[in-house]
This record gives sequence, C-alpha cells and structure tokens, in this order.
Amino acid sequence: MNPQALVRVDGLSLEVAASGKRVVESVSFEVQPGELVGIVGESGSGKTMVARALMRLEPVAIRRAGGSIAFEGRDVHALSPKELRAVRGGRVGMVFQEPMTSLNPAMRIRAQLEEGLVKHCRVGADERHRLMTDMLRRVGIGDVEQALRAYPHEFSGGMRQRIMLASVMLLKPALLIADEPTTALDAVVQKEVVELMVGLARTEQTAVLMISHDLSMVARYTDRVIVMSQGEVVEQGPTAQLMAAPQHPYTRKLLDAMPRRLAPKVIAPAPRPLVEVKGLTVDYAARSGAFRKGEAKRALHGIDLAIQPGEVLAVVGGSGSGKTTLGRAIAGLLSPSGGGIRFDGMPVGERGQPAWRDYRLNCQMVFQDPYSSLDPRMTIAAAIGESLRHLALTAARQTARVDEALEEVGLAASYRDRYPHELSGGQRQRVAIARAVARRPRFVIADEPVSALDMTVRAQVLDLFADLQARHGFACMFISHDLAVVEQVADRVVVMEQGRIVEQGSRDEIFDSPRHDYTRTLLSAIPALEPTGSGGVKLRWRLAGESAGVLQRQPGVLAQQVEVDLGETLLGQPHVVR
Amino acid sequence: MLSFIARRLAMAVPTLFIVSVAVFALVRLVPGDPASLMLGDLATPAALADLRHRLGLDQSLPQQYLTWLANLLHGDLGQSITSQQPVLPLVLDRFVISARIVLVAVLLAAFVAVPAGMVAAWRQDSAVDLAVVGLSTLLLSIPTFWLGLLVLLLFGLKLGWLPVVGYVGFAEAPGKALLYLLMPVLTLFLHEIGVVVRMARASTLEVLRLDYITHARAKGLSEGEVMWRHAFHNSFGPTWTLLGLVLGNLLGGIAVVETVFTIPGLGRLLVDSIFGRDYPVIQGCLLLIAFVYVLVNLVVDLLYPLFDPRVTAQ
Amino acid sequence: MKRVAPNALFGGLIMAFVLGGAMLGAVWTPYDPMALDFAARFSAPNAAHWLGTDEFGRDVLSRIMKGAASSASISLFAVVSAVLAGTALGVLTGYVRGTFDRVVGAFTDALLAFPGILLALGLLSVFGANRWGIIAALAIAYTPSVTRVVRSAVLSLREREFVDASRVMGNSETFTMLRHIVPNCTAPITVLATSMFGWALLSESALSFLGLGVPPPAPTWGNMLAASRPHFEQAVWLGIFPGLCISLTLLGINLLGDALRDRLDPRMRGAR
Amino acid sequence: QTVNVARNADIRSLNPGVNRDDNTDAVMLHMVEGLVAMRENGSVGPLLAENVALAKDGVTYTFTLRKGVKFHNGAPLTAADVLWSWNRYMDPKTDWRCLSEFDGRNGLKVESVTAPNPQTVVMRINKPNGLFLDTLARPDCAGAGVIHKDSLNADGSFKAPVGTGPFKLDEWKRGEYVKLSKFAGYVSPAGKDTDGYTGAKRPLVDAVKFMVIPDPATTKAAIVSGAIDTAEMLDSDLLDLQKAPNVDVQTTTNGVKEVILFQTRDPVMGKQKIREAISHALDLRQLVPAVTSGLAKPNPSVIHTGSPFYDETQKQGYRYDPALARKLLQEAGYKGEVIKMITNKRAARPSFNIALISQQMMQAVGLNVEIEVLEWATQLDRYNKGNYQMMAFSYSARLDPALSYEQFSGPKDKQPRKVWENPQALALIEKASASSDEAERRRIFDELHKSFQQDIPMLMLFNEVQVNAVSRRMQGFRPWVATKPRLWEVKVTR
Ligand SMILES: Nc1ncnc2c1ncn2[C@@H]1O[C@H](COP(=O)(O)OP(=O)(O)OP(=O)(O)O)[C@@H](O)[C@H]1O
Ligand SMILES: Nc1ncnc2c1ncn2[C@@H]1O[C@H](COP(=O)(O)OP(=O)(O)OP(=O)(O)O)[C@@H](O)[C@H]1O
Ligand SMILES: [Mg+2]
Ligand SMILES: [Mg+2]
Repeated sequence: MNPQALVRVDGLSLEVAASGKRVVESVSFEVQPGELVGIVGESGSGKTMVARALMRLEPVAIRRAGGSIAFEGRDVHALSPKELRAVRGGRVGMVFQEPMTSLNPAMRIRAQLEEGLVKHCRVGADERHRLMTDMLRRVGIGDVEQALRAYPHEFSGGMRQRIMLASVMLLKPALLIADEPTTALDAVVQKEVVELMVGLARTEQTAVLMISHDLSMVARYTDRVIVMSQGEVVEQGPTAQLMAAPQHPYTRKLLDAMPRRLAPKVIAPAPRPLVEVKGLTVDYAARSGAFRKGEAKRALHGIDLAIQPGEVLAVVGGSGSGKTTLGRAIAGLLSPSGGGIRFDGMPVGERGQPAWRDYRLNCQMVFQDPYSSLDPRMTIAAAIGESLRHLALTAARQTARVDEALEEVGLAASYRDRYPHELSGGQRQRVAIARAVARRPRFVIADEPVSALDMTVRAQVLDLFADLQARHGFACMFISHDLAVVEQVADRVVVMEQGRIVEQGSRDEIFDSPRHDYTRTLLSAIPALEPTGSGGVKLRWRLAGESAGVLQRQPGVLAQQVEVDLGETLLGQPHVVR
Repeated sequence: MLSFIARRLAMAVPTLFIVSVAVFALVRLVPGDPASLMLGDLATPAALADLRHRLGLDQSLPQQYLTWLANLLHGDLGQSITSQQPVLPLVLDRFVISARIVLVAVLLAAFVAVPAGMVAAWRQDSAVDLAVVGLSTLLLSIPTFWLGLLVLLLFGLKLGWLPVVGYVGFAEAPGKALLYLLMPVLTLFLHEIGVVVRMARASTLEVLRLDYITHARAKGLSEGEVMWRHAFHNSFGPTWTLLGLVLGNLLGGIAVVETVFTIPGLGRLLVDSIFGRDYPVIQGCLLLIAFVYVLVNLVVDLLYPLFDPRVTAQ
Repeated sequence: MKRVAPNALFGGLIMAFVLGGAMLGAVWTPYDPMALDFAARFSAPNAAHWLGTDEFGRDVLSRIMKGAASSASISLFAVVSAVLAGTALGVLTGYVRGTFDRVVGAFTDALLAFPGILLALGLLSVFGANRWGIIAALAIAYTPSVTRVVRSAVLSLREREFVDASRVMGNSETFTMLRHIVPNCTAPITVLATSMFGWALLSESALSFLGLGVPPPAPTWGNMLAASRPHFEQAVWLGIFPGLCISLTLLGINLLGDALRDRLDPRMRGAR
Repeated sequence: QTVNVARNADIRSLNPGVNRDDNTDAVMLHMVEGLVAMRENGSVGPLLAENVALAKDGVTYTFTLRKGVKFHNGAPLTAADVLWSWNRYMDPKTDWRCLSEFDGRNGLKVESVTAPNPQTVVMRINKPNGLFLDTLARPDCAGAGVIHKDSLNADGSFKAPVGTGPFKLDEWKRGEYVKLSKFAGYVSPAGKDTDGYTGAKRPLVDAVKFMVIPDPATTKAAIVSGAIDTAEMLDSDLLDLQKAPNVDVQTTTNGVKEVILFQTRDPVMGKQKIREAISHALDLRQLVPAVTSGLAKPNPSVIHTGSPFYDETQKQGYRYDPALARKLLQEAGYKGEVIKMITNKRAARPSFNIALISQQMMQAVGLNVEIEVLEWATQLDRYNKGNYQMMAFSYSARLDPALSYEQFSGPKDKQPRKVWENPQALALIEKASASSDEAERRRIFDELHKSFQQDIPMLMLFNEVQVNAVSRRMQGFRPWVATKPRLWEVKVTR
C-alpha cells in the first residue's frame, strides 16, 4: 500500500437501497498521482457505480454498504458538504459517456465553463476568460470566442466531448474520471478525443481513471488495469503484464472475445450478383422549421455496388458518411431520388408490385439498437412469428418455425413468452437476428448490429451471425464503423465518406494495402489487439499515419424530443369548467 | 421571424372560422331564443314575432350567418341583444378585466408552484414530496366555486380584511382596484398551484436523471445551484407551455370565479350571454377567446427558446 | 425486483376503496338514497346517519355510495370515449400527416379554445339533459387533448426502429400502425386518462353548479357538492363529504397515474 | 348617504318598458312615473294624476295632473308631455313591450288621447275594460312612465330617462351597478305612508346603488358583512340570516305563482282523471313548507292571498288522498307510462325542489314520473311551444285576478303556451276583464276557481314568499307584493 495514494478504495460495497441487492462487492484499489488506470468489465459489472462513489455521486437509490474511500488521505464519507463540494470539480473531474446529455442544453458554453472556475479558482473575470479560451484552444476548438457564446447543440458529438473535457481540465483536478468517454463517437474522433485527454492529463500531472469496454484503447493508453465482473474486482495489475498474461478466467474470456481476422472465405462464383445497386442517390427533404428554411440535403451521391450470393459485404466509414442511409435505401425504407436496385437480376420496381414483394420478403434487416428495434409490447414469439406472417403457414407450423428460430440463435424455448425488457441486450439482438433470418431471406442488411453490445456479448453475437450465415448462405450487407468487427466478418469491404464510396475491395486488400487516404485514416485510428501465444493479447498498429480532421456530426436529433415534450404538457390541461 | 409570426397567425384563421361556424350552429341548436327570454312568461305570440323580426331572428340560419360574417369582415361584431351595446368594445372591456385576474393568478401560481414542484422532485418520495403532491392534489380537487366561497367567507367575512362585493376599475383607483382583485386572484391562484406543481415536478424529475445534472454536481456546485441553474431552465419548458394553455383556457373558464366575486369579466359575460341567448355576444366572446388562445400559444412558442435554445435550431 | 412502488400501493388502495364503495353503492346502500325524510332534515352526522342528512333528509352516506357509482361511470365513459376517439385521430394524424393532419389540427385547436360550458349546454340540449349528454360533452371536450398527446407520441414512435422493422417484414402501413404504433401509445394515454378522470369529476360538479349537471334526484358527487353550497353554514358536512370523496379519488388516481407512468414510460424502464 | 341594494343581474337598458326585465323595471320605476300606479294591495291608484275619472260611457278616462310636478331637468310636467310620451310609446319604432296591449291586438285599443288643457289628459278606449288602468300601471310596461323629450338624442334614439321619479340617473356601470341620486325637486304624492308605487315617495337618501351580485352565497356574505343594505335572499338562507346581528329578515307573500303545469293535449296528461289523481297525490301541507323552508303556505287559488278577491271560496283546494289517487289512476287506465316533468335549477326559484318532492309523492301512488332538468331558456322555449307533459313553473305576479287567469288561459291553437282552454272559462275571464263592478267580478272569480279546480289544467301550489334581508341601519324599507324594492321613504343611519 502506497501511503501517498491519491485514491484508496478499501473494501467498498454498494447496494440498492430498496432491495439490498449488491451491485459492488468489496472492491479495493488505489490510484497514484498522475497514474492512468483503466477499469474494464462487462456491462453492469459496477464500473460506473465505483467511479461515481469516489465523488459520492452514486444515484440516490444506491447505498454504501461497507468499505471506505480515501481521497488524498481523507475519508470522503467524513467530508462536510462544503468540503465535498470543494473536492468535486476542484480536485476530481468527471467526463461522461454520452456527449449529447452531459452538457446542459440550455446554457451557453461560457456559463458552463465559468461556473467551475468561479467555484474553485479565485481569479478575476479577465483571467477566467483567458483560462477558458486557452483551454478551448488546447482541446482543438477553432473559433473560441464564438464557441463560448454557443449552446451545446450547435456542436458535433466529438466537439461536445472536447468541450466537456475542457470544462473539467480547466480546474486542473488531481484526478480525472472518464466514464466511457468515447463510446458514442466514431473511430477517428474517438482516437482524437482520447489522445487529447491523455495528453492533457500527462502535461497537468492528472491521474486518470478511465472506464471503458474497449480493450484496445485501455491497452494503448493506461498504466494499470482493473478488471471487474459482477461487482467484484477479479484482477488488477500493470497493463502490459495483465494483457500479456491474464490470470483470472474472466480476464481471459474478455481478451478472447477480441475480434480477429479469420482466413478468407471461399465464395462460389455466381452468374450474376444477388443485389445490384446502380447510381443510388438519396436526398433528405428540407425540414423547414420555425426559424429556418431548410434545403434538401444529399446523403448519397450515386452509389454503385454489387453483392454476390452468400457474400458478406461490409460498409465502413465515419459517422455521417451515409452508411445507414445506404442500408435503409436498399431495404426500401427510404425512397431514393435516383438510381435503382436489381434483385436477382430483376429491377425491384415500385412498392406494391410483385417484384417488390418478392424482394421485400427476401431482404431482411437487423438494426443497430436492440432496445428500440423490438416492439416493447410484443413477446419474443410474437415478434418472430410476425416475420412469418406472409408465408401462409398453419398456426402449428408457425409455432414450430418460431421455436426453431429461437433454437438457432441459442435461446431456449422458455424465452418464447418473454417481453424484450426481460432480456439482456445480447439476447435481444439474438431475437432481432432470429426475426430477420426466420423467413430464410436471401439477403440480410445489418446496420451496426453489435455496436451497442459489450465485448463478450458482441463476440457471441458475431459468432452466431457467422454461424447462421454459413448455415443458410444468405448474402449480407454489414454496416459498421468498428474496424475490428469488420475485419472478422467481412468478405469484401466498401469504404464510404460523405455519401460516396471512396474505396472498395476484398477484406485483405482494404486492410493490408489501403489506397485511399480516408481508408488509411480510419485504419490508423485504433490499434488492433492480436493474440499472443500465452492467451494474452498485444497491440498491433494497423498503419502508421496521421489522423484526419474532425468529422462533423449533424445536429437534427432533437426535433422529435421537443415535440414529445410539448405533447406531454397537455397533461395539465384544465377541465371543462372551473 | 416576422414571417413565422405571420404564418402562425394565418394558421389561426381556419381555427377561428371553425370556431365561428361551430358556435353559430351550436348556439342555435340550443332551444330557447333571446326574444322569448326577454318577454318571459308574458310573451304574446304577436309580441314575440315583433321582437324576433326586429332582432333578425326570423331569417334563415345561413342568411344570418352570412350577414354576421360580412359584418365581421368589416370589423363589426354586431350589437348585443340584451344591452344593445356594440359587441367589440363590450367584449374587449370585459376581456381586460378577466385577463388581468388570470394573468396575475397564473404568474403567482407559477412563482410558488414551480419551486414547490422542483423541491418535491428533488426530494422525490420524501415527506416533503408527499406533502407537496398531497396538498396540490387537494387544491386541485376543490372546485373553484367552493374554494371561492371559502376564501370569501374567510377573508371577507370572518377576518373582514377584504371587500366582499364590488369591483373598482384600475383607471379609477389603482390601490382600491387591487384590493378588489385580491380574492379572485387568490382563488384562481390556489387552484392553479395544483395544476402547475404536478407539471413542474414531473418535468424536473425527467431532467434530474440526465447526465449534466450529475456533471454539475461533479463540478462542485451546491444543490441550490444545481437545481436553479441547471435543473430549472431545462425543466421549465413544459411548464411554460402548460402555463400558456392554462392562460388560454382560463379566460373561457373563470365564469364561476367572476360570479362568486362579482367581477364583470369576460367569463361571466359569456355565461350570462349563453343563458340569455345573446348570440352576437356569445360569438364575439368565443372568437376573442379562441384568438387569445392562439395568440398566447404563439407567444409561448416564441419565448420557448429562452428555456430551451435547442428549439430555435429546428 | 417486483416491488410495488409506494405511490402505486397507496393509489391502488384508495382506488380500490372508492371503486369498492361504488360497486357496493350500486347494489346496496344503508338507506334509499332518494328517499325524502322531512323529519330528519339537516341532521349532523350521527349513529343513524353516519354522514348526516341533507336538506330533504336524505342519507348522505347512501347518496355518496350511490353517487360514487354514477360519478365513476360518467367519468369512466367520458374518458374512455375521449381516449378512443382521441387515439384514433392522434394515430391517424401522426401517421398520415399532411393535409389531414392540418385539418384535424385546426379542429383540435378550435375545440381546445372552446369553452366547455357552451359545449356542455349545446350538447345537453341535443342529447337531452341526461348523463349521456354530459358524457358526450366531456368526451368531446377531452378528445383534442388526447389527440395531441397521442399524435406527438406517434411522431416519436414512427421514428423507432421497430416500426421500420415491421415495414421490412413486409407489413402494410395499416398493419404497422395497428400492431405496433397504437399499443405503444398506452403510456402517455394512461397518464392522460388518469388525469382526465379527475377533471371529469370536477367538471361534472362545476356543470351542476351552473345548473347543467346530471339530472337529480340521482346523486353524483358533483351535484351533491354543488347543491350543498347554499347550506354551507348550517350543514358543512353536506359539502365536506362529497368534496373529500372527490379529493381522495383524485389523489388516488394521480398517484396511480404517476406510478403507471413510471412503469409504462420506456424511458424510465431502467436498462440502457 | 347611499343605500346599496343587491340585484342578481344587471339592468338591460335605460329605456323604460322597452328592453327590460324585472331588475330593469325595479330600477326604472325609481326614475319614471306614470299617470297611475299600483297600490300596496294590487289595486290601482293615481300617481302623476291627481285623480282619474271614468265617464258614464265607460270608455273615456279623464286624468287631472298633479300640480308642481317637475322633470329631472327642471321642466314642469304638462299634459303635452304626457301626450308626447304616450305617442312615443305607441310608435311601433319605440318597441314598447306593451304596445300590443293598447293597439287592439289583444282586444283593448286606445282610440284617442288628447290634452284639452295643460293639466288634463283624456284617453278614450274602444270598449269598456275593467283592466285598462291596471294595464297602464303594469310595472313591466314601466307604468307607461312619462318621460321628457330630453330623454332622446337629437336623432330620436334613446339617451337616458328624464322622468319625474324621486331619483334620477347618476351612473350605470354595466355589469357592476346602477347608481341613482336623489331628485331634490321631487314632489311627492299625498299620503303619510308609501302605498305601493303611490303614496308618500320622498327620496330621503342621497343615492341608491343597485349592485349586481349574481351568486346568492356572495349576496349572503355581502349583507352579513354590511356591504349592502338590502337584498332578496333564498328561502334556505333564512336560518343563517336570523343569526346575523346586523340584519333583519322580512318576508312577504307576493303574487308570483308556483305551479305545476300539465299539457292537456298530451295523450297521458290529457286524461282528466290522471290530473285529478295527481291533485290528490300531492300533500301540499308537507310539500309547500318543505320547498320554502317553512315560509309559504299552500294556496290553491290563482288569486294571490293579499287580494281583496281572495275569499273563502278561493281557499278551497285539492284534498290529499293517496288512496283516491290510486283509484283514479286505475279508472283512467294508467299503466305506468313514463311521465316527464320538466324543471330548472334557477337558484331563486323553488321549481326544482317542487319537482323533486312532488315526484316522490307521485311515485308513491304509482305514477312513473321522471324529472328532466333544463336550463331556463330551454324550459321557457318548451313552455312557449307547449312541448311538455308536466312542468314545474313560476308565473310572474299578476295582481288583478282577471290578469292572473288570463296569464295561463287561452286557446292553445293560437297560443301554444296557454294552459287552460276551457271555452266557458275563457268567456268568463273576458267578462271579468271588461267589468269594473267588484261584486260581479267576485262572483265570476269564484266561479272560475271552481271550474279551475275541476279541470285542473295546472296545479296551483302557493305564492312565493319573498325573503328580504334588510340591514338594521336602514329604516322604512318595506317589501311588498310586487316584489320590487322601493328605496323612497327610506333612511339609513351610520
Ligand atoms: N439507480 C439505480 N438503481 C438500482 N440499480 C442500479 C442503479 N444504477 C445502476 N444500478 C445497477 O448497478 C449495477 C452496476 O451498474 P453500473 O452502471 O455501475 O455498471 P457498468 O459497469 O457501468 O455498466 P455499463 O458498462 O453498461 O455502463 C447494475 O446491475 C445496475 O443495474
Ligand atoms: N432524417 C434525416 N434528415 C436529414 N438528414 C439526415 C437524416 N438522416 C441522416 N441525415 C444526414 O445524412 C447523412 C448520412 O447519415 P447516416 O445516418 O446515413 O450516416 P451514418 O454513416 O449511418 O452515420 P453513423 O455512423 O453516425 O450512424 C448525415 O449527414 C446525416 O446528418
Ligand atoms: Mg457504466
Ligand atoms: Mg448509422
């Protein structure tokens, strides 16, 4: 035990106050000044709770059941509210996972940055202004003055995360807690933000507690790793050592779950492509809102591509590059403004025509978000059964097919009557996959099917998917921005940037000898982890190279949200007469 | 911006048209007419026919409507059947009186209810929360005609602090006018508290779950600062919209309060003219109420970005 | 973790009590709620009449029990009709959008700006002065609120992936709407419906005050409350008991509504 | 010194007898006066006239004006003013509500009006009519009040009444109050006491303010708090008011008739026996006190109890006999058909309570009566159209018995609102109207009463008992049979 430890957590247990259920059990660890510590573990293992408990910011429903936390030698539970507030922000800073909700949408950036300074640093207004502009510049915000006046919604996700970082680092805390700070960002931006964070921490001698389930990131940047599973610390140690030679079975399992490249699959040559897309163009209609006149936005500029029967074609690209749009257009969920799709050599034509119907029944889709792609009010069996609706099966046949589909995705028949919220994320995605393949389609579009899942679950779902694909031989368009995943599943890869295909080729061509700059940037963003003989992993740089500029994520997310809010206000509509 | 306002106002035209047709049809569907009411149980058929003719009630309904519409387009809302005053100034006068009461009451209610709702949300499920929710439900569930009577008996009679009847216009004696407005305002205020608290509490609860609240705490802000600077702004939006709806709705609904406190306001005018079948006045009142409703909601929407800057971005 | 939330428990108990009383009142009351008894006018609560008697010597407890049934059924019918109509309109407007949406929107606004008294008066004279007239008036007055809430819920639901998923499965728009959109509007509808239930109780009372309520002698809480007003000083209990019943029911239904919202609102359902 | 009087609604206009209602008349009759006016007992006496002489021909009335009477603008009253005023009323453009009473449409026609000299007005009618003066004095005709030319604007439209009454208009704040101020130049008719609208009429207070207070509960609070000096109250307020230290309660029986109407053309209600059964089913000695907080007594006659014609015969009424009622129903072949009784919930009227209690009494003998509560205007419409089976209704006060009968009698074909269309009765009423001979009239009324009791076109229940709360600081205030407050000869002390 190091007496100078910045943080010392000793036997910390947390429980749900109402039920007494333990969510964190006797966790002990230390963080030394200036040290970079990573916490990894599956979803729900208590990472966030531990981190929040350090600042006594655990949710009201969660109660400390035992153990102690000392920060700079002082027991945080013994601090008076005032002392605690001095620690919060002043000595410990925190960056959250979701850039969209971690900044106050109704406050200007200046106010949000200044707030902390006013609290913790006794400096004048001019000095504060200087500090803020300095820090914003350091995190790479261009027009600083303008940025200070702006509201959060005027920035892309990556920018917001930088601003978030700036607001925390401005106070020069001794410890920075980063709870999955980059999960919501695309690979290129992710790299930039993490490097910025680590860079700042290094120069300011700030210790960092980085929570992530992205092992390659943890492996790349941290000094030490803590592995958590089901509320307990199962293993901790220096990063390199732990990665190279994991001791605990859970750690091994975790490392084992890293996607890796498999030998290329042999695809039987076919007389013609199953799906052929020619000159596909999609425009998003102008949304003319209250205060602006929108103009039509072109999201796809004449895409050509072909998918062979049985082939997995991966579509990669930064956020906003048009991957989802492409997938949805091919699935017929968007009407293209130009170009056409042929299925099995026949143009699919208009909605309602026989060719369209044939295509519709043979083209299925798996969505990114397992929580929203299943109707919360339908049992699993009903959801899967619905996809068989158009097959004219007897009830008994249908039941049998549903059971079969469930079995295929590794869910026991006892899951039949559960509702989506009674399943874990991974299980839900299995259901979604079962629903898509139950009808034996010849073509499946999968839009980021695993990006919402944690490492171990992701590996299982990917295996399952590969297995099903091999068994039923459907062709697949696999959309993802996670290169590691693509590397594992794809036969061929298409790289997109700003609505155009910039490069395509076989998986090995793209990964081993990328030609286009953008592809290179993408590949250089995140290192791969590759297994060592001893059951551990080591980092492998895909390419040596520079990263590209910030890719702007478009705003426009909140329109729906606002409308809902207005609707709900009607709850207070007064009665008929008073 | 201006074109937005113009467009929103233009959107009100069909609404107002529907209101006028519906009102016209509805009030004439209702049996009873002003002529027989004016003559009462003594009406001879001859006298009734005379009066109906003079009031233009013997024309066909579409004809009456078209006449009314044509006059309306010239800015003429007609004449009250009972008091023979021109409708427009009559309705506007009464509107000013009601609007003042409603506005003051709702604003006061907001000032009390929003913080109360926020505190309840802040300490969700605590005794404070329970007390606030319970009290607001209780206030909500007392009809205003009872609440008004209680207020009247307490402050007017038992304590004798406030005048029981009468009304003084602001133009005449502002201080005295205020005195006469206190009880109706208090009654509406108590009632609206109930409505607003629940909304404020619910929307604060939504906001308190979000990351930036935790972030604000993580910055070392005190609970007061967190609630006021971070939670308030973001949770006020829906409450604000509700206030608009309440304002718009109350105008047509304060008849009861105006009756209890003898305030010559729009609500009483409306109810009186409904019971008295004073068609031009009913139509005038309703057009005004609908227009105000549209207008208030427009203003609410225009000011909404103050509480939620994201909305402008749309 | 299937613990019942305290507000659900509380609200549920209150509502069970009220509905139980209503159901009992429909079949049995201590006295005939309509029977006049001039010897016992204005008796304060006592052993024979637990809640006292009114200006005609009718037993207040019996009337409250009987009134519970009619108050509850009026509110229930009004709310259910408003919910059905409003949901249909809301789903259609939210899903179809376009001109239809604008037309219905104009009507909705017009109706929202329309004073309820006039609506009630008009409809009562069309339907006759009976409970169906009141139910119709309340239902029509509440429909626009439901329409707007449902419409906004649909607007956000239609962007959810399971709606796309349904289309991808080859389902028609109508099927998607009925099978996926409508059932998922239940959360906001339930919350609104519980509030409306309370408004209906109050409105019925205010209508009685203005002389447009349920035709007596059949008691409702609303008309009992309204009728008690002139006797405030000599017989407070006439107002207090029906008033308490309304308050209690409102409290119960609001608590239940909050609990339901917590349960039904997907945003509150843990996970994620 | 100001007297504050509560009224439940605003006046409708300042134009006497034109756009008016009861409240309007009450205020108006403080400002304008006619040649004759109603006395305390409902008979007619001279007001602006010193005396009225009926010539032998029975159709020529000579009015001699009182001397020294002045209008509010100071102008002396002359026969020319009376003439001008009358001609204005008789001009259809004026819309005088009583025009049809005098232009022959209802039988009576004023053939000529002349002013042979400044103090004399002579009116000639088409044929002898015992009710001519009564009609002239009718409050809803504003007593044919004489107004000065200055009451009109230059363009002939009405401005404000310039009359000869004890008070003149000060201010009308619509929806709030009408304020009248003392007319210092008022010359009171002779007499020590106030006698209806005649007799001593000196204005003793500086001002009278008629305040609009629509809610009865507020009115009660206002009188108890001393904010107002007098108001009409609900029967049910009696107990509370008696406890208030600063308020006296005065009750008077007035001419308002509380009745249950039957539609004799209805298949069910048309059966005489059923109506008779109802008359035996109602225990009026229980019903009447119950609906009036014990204030009123049953009155089976349409003649009000204070009338000189109210004699023993008039007191004969229906007998409570449920057994007989049941028997009659059986004889009439009544098989439980639903009978709808219409009523309303106007606060100041007992109609609703009447319906409620009579329903129970009727149910007790096996009549299947349902109550339908309508808003007043709707009920009035149904009344005017004769569209009802049974209805709890109030008739406004008609003090002369003939007028009182006329109010509800007449041929339904021409006037669907009429209730009693027995031709013999109609002829008798006609005769009573024409006659001025008291003994003959009494005989006719007694006969009418018997016939009315037999036909039972409606059930006369009782005359309204008006409850007036009067502040103790006010002296000289007396409610009376014509229901409207009079604020002359009234003093207040602080
Ligand atoms: N407010 C709360 N009330 C009750 N239980 C909670 C609450 N918040 C979290 N939990 C539970 O605590 C446990 C740990 O959650 P925590 O958020 O720390 O997991 P995590 O490791 O951060 O997961 P993830 O990777 O998904 O963020 C989980 O089982 C979770 O369900
Ligand atoms: N409904 C819409 N209306 C207008 N523009 C849209 C809409 N949906 C997407 N866009 C725009 O189209 C472009 C492509 O978006 P798309 O969702 O296809 O990107 P993506 O590659 O899937 O990104 P991500 O990795 O973030 O999912 C973006 O610039 C986006 O802002
Ligand atoms: Mg977490
Ligand atoms: Mg996408």
